[in-house]
Amino acid sequence: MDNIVERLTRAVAQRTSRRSFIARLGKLVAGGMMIPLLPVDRVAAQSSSTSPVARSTPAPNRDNDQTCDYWKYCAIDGYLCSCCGGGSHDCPPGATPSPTSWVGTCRHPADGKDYIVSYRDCCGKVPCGRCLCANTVGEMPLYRTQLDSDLIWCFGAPTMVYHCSTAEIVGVK
Amino acid sequence: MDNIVERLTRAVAQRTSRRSFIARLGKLVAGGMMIPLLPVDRVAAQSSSTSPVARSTPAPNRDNDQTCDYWKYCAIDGYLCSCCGGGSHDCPPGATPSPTSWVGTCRHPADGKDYIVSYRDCCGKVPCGRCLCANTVGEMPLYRTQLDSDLIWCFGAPTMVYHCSTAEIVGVK
Amino acid sequence: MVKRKALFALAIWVMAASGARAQLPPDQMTSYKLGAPQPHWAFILDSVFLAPTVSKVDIVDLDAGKLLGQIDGGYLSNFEFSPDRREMYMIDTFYSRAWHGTRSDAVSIFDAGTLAYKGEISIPPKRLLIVPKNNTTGITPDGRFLMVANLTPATSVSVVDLKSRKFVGEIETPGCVQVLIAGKRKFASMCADGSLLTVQLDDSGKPLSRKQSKPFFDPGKDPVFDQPAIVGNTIYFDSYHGQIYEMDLSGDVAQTKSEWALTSDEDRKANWRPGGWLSIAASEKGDLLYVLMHQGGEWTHKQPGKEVWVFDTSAKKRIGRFPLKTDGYSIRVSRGPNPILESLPLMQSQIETYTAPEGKYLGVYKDIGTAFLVSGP
Amino acid sequence: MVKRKALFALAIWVMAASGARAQLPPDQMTSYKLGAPQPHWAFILDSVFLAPTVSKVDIVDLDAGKLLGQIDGGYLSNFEFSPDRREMYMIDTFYSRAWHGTRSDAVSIFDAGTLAYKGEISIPPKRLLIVPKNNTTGITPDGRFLMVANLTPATSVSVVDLKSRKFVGEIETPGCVQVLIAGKRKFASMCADGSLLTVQLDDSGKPLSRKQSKPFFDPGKDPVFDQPAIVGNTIYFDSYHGQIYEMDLSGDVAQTKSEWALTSDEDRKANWRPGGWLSIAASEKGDLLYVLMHQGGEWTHKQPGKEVWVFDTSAKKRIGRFPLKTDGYSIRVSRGPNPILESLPLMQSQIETYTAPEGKYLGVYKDIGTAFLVSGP
Repeated sequence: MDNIVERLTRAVAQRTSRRSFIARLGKLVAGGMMIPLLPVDRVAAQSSSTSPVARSTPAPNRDNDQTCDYWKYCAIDGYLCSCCGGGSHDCPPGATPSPTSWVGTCRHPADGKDYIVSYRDCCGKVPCGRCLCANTVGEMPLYRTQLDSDLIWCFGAPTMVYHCSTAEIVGVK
Repeated sequence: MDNIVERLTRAVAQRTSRRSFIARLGKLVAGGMMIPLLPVDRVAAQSSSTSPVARSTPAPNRDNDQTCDYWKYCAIDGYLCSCCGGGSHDCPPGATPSPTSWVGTCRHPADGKDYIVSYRDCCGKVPCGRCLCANTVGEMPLYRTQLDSDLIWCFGAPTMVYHCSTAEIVGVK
Repeated sequence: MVKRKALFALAIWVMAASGARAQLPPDQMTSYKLGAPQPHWAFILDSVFLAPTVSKVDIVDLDAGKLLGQIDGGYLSNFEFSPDRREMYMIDTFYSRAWHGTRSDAVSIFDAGTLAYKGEISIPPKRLLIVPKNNTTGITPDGRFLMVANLTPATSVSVVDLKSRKFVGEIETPGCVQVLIAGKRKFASMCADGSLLTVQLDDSGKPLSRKQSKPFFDPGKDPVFDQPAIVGNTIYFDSYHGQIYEMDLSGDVAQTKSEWALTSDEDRKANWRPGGWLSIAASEKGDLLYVLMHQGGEWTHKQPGKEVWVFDTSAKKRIGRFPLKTDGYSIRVSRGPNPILESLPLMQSQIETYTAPEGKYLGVYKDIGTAFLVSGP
Repeated sequence: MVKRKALFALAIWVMAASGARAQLPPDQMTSYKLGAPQPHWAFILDSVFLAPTVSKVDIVDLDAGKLLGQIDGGYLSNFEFSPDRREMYMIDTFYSRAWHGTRSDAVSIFDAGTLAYKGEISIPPKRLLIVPKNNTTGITPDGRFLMVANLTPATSVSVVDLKSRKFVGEIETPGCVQVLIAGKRKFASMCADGSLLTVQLDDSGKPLSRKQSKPFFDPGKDPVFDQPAIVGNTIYFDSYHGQIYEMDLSGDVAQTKSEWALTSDEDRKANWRPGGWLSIAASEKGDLLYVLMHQGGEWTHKQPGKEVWVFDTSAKKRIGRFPLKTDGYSIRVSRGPNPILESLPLMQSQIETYTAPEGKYLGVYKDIGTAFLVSGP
């Protein structure tokens, strides 16, 4: 488990030059906040889902990244950047990828593997307003901050103004 | 005609202590901007109307100040303050009456008289969002500023943020 | 029929005309006052999802179905009412350029009788930004201190002295978030390991004591929701799987008072569980709990509730249940006589009312934007 | 049938699985670029009526029905595109506290290829605040000067040098409003008496000459709309009663070039007249005019158009007409090859497209908020 946290933190940290933020993140981890990720085991035991109810049959749109059904979106919460001029893991023009994120684990329907997905917000514009999705596989309350998708995850971005949400594969579990 | 302009300006001015604003208004009048009010004659020749098309039969709601049909609203444009916690000529709590306004003339369906109506915005809050009306009897383009209802008529109010619209009887034509 | 109506309307105008030979006097424009808040008034916090840098509170008389007024806020603001009902507060975040620029956080103060803006108290630009939740801000029962949960993502609590109109200081709460007001000068934060941190303040708003409890639930197995029902010193947490954890905060450190299930074996077989945004509400006296319930599997904790279940907190037993006209996402029970249950469906811009605890449908008020929370006097 | 579909879907997954034995590589998050603007891209200005202190521009590929990106603004902002298509501008008003506080007006600059914010140019906090209209801001054809109409309610025009990124000065235009760009370094304002004020600028943005024309229409009898169609030095004003006033601004002072009627006697009998918000549009070359037409009486100048009528500007004759699927409130004709007519209905959050000038319905794009204006490259 610690490995995953470390890997995730590193993966995200590699792409940000905001050292002050990293310092703050370190403080957070030291503060005991970054225990989370526990429910990952439980998430992994399930297939990806579109509505909060897990599906046993393949969702018809799980290969379409402009729908809530897309497999990587099993725990996404917000407006899909892929409907806003961005991609499933790319910000629309002019929006800034947040260096921080909440995380989930989604099973790829084709290879059967469980991927760790970093749900990174695009920040610096007001909400895009298209394709609102609220998937909740593995989603936790505020006290498990790293797994709370309702927060504005723009920590470390130029502003905390939320634009849309992406799903970035960080690795395989 | 000049009398009406003068009376209107005085009536509005009486209720504002913002001398700097009045000074500016003076400049405006001096600048030749406050000729307008001409179409009042033409407006007066018509009965009040709810949709922009003048009605010959009484509108069923012309006594109900929470509808666009209300007789005083023949040239109102915006959210009705009477649906927003205010009245037909009163601001909702915490909103500020603008000392400036556009004007219209509406015929009262009962006494048959033509009233000069000052459409004063309530300002200092974002739009109320209820009962949007866009009546256009006597409504003129920007170059006849005093008769343009699309402008934010919060000149002289603490801020130019528009909340809702009222209709205040200023006098009889 | 139509003709008869038209004649009737005409008759009214003729009558009005005869009674009003003289011309109407000029109007005198004023601003209305709000007056003393009534129990069935709702203060509905709308985050304006498409432009959340401007929040709104719609003040609605639910009996009359009438908007009484509005106050505005900043980015994902919280709303608080002073315990004496004389003031309202928006806990705000502003950017100097609407969507960018310099961030400033502040507590904006409004007169409750006139809705006039009275000024602001500046706070550190660190407040927790989230789709609005209860217990990310809170006021002590004496009205003296306002607490604001911070997340940067390091966690702390800003303390504001409402009497002296000053930011007093920041209390670090490592590993724990939120402000659950649980006594005269006391708040609790929820910690990642399933424990509660109890912080006692002195008269200057500085921490007197800070004591973390043992974990009272297992977040890895059955997480509790983070918007519990609070009655005085008692906090009722509902969990994803339908447990109630009753916590006693009368002492320096939180103690478990009871743990019981919302659902019977039969209910669980039928997959009944709590869910929604704000899934639990307590009656004023604390004798009853109202919980939004739906039928669903694992991770359906945010599915709106089909029914409201009513529980007796002493007997720890369900005493009633009723269906909602529209599935509910957040609920509240009004204070005072003739309590009503207020239910906000998910993204449907409406609030429904029911008698409490009977659950007789009373009506609906529409046009409240994207509201997730409702509060009241 | 459902079963067959499911099997088919399964087959795809199996195929995908066999071709993807190795695991998917980690994603690399980036921000997309916009690229060179295409003729059928629409830049739709949404004033977000319920929270107009944040304006938005939706950039939409109308052929693909796809949102390409957005830029944000302040209170009732205007949008302008630099003539070389390298930059976009929002002409903004901000309050320091979202809905109150100190007002600042500014021109915000965006890179057109990346939509990155590049900075701002401060202007006097006087800009005309209105539901967005064309010709309350404008850019000279060489891209050098941006003009902003002011109303306090005294009237003037702020001049911004886009090259040196500086506010240059304010030109008083007593009795006249707006900025109709009508030549290299020239703009016109519309005056209350029905005349035009022509202002010529020098290379530093200072007024070289200012000449007011004779009244060319009678505002008391037949007002012209204030958002005319402009082609180079020529301005086509449509009037409430359906006249076209063609004004020549090639000289120091505006001259009437022609006056003709959009409607025949028969049309007038049937009460056809122009109306809407932005009721007139010209083709790129200026050979054609498109006008939103409806049937209605006096003071129906804002009734949305049932049809678009197409006129030949040399023959001064109607050459076509076509119905709109949804009544239109504002229209625009795209530049470049294969022009399309873009129509915004009133408060219906959609933009419809038609071939121009034939009027074949092409499609609709939804979800554009409360948009009143559309522009393009």
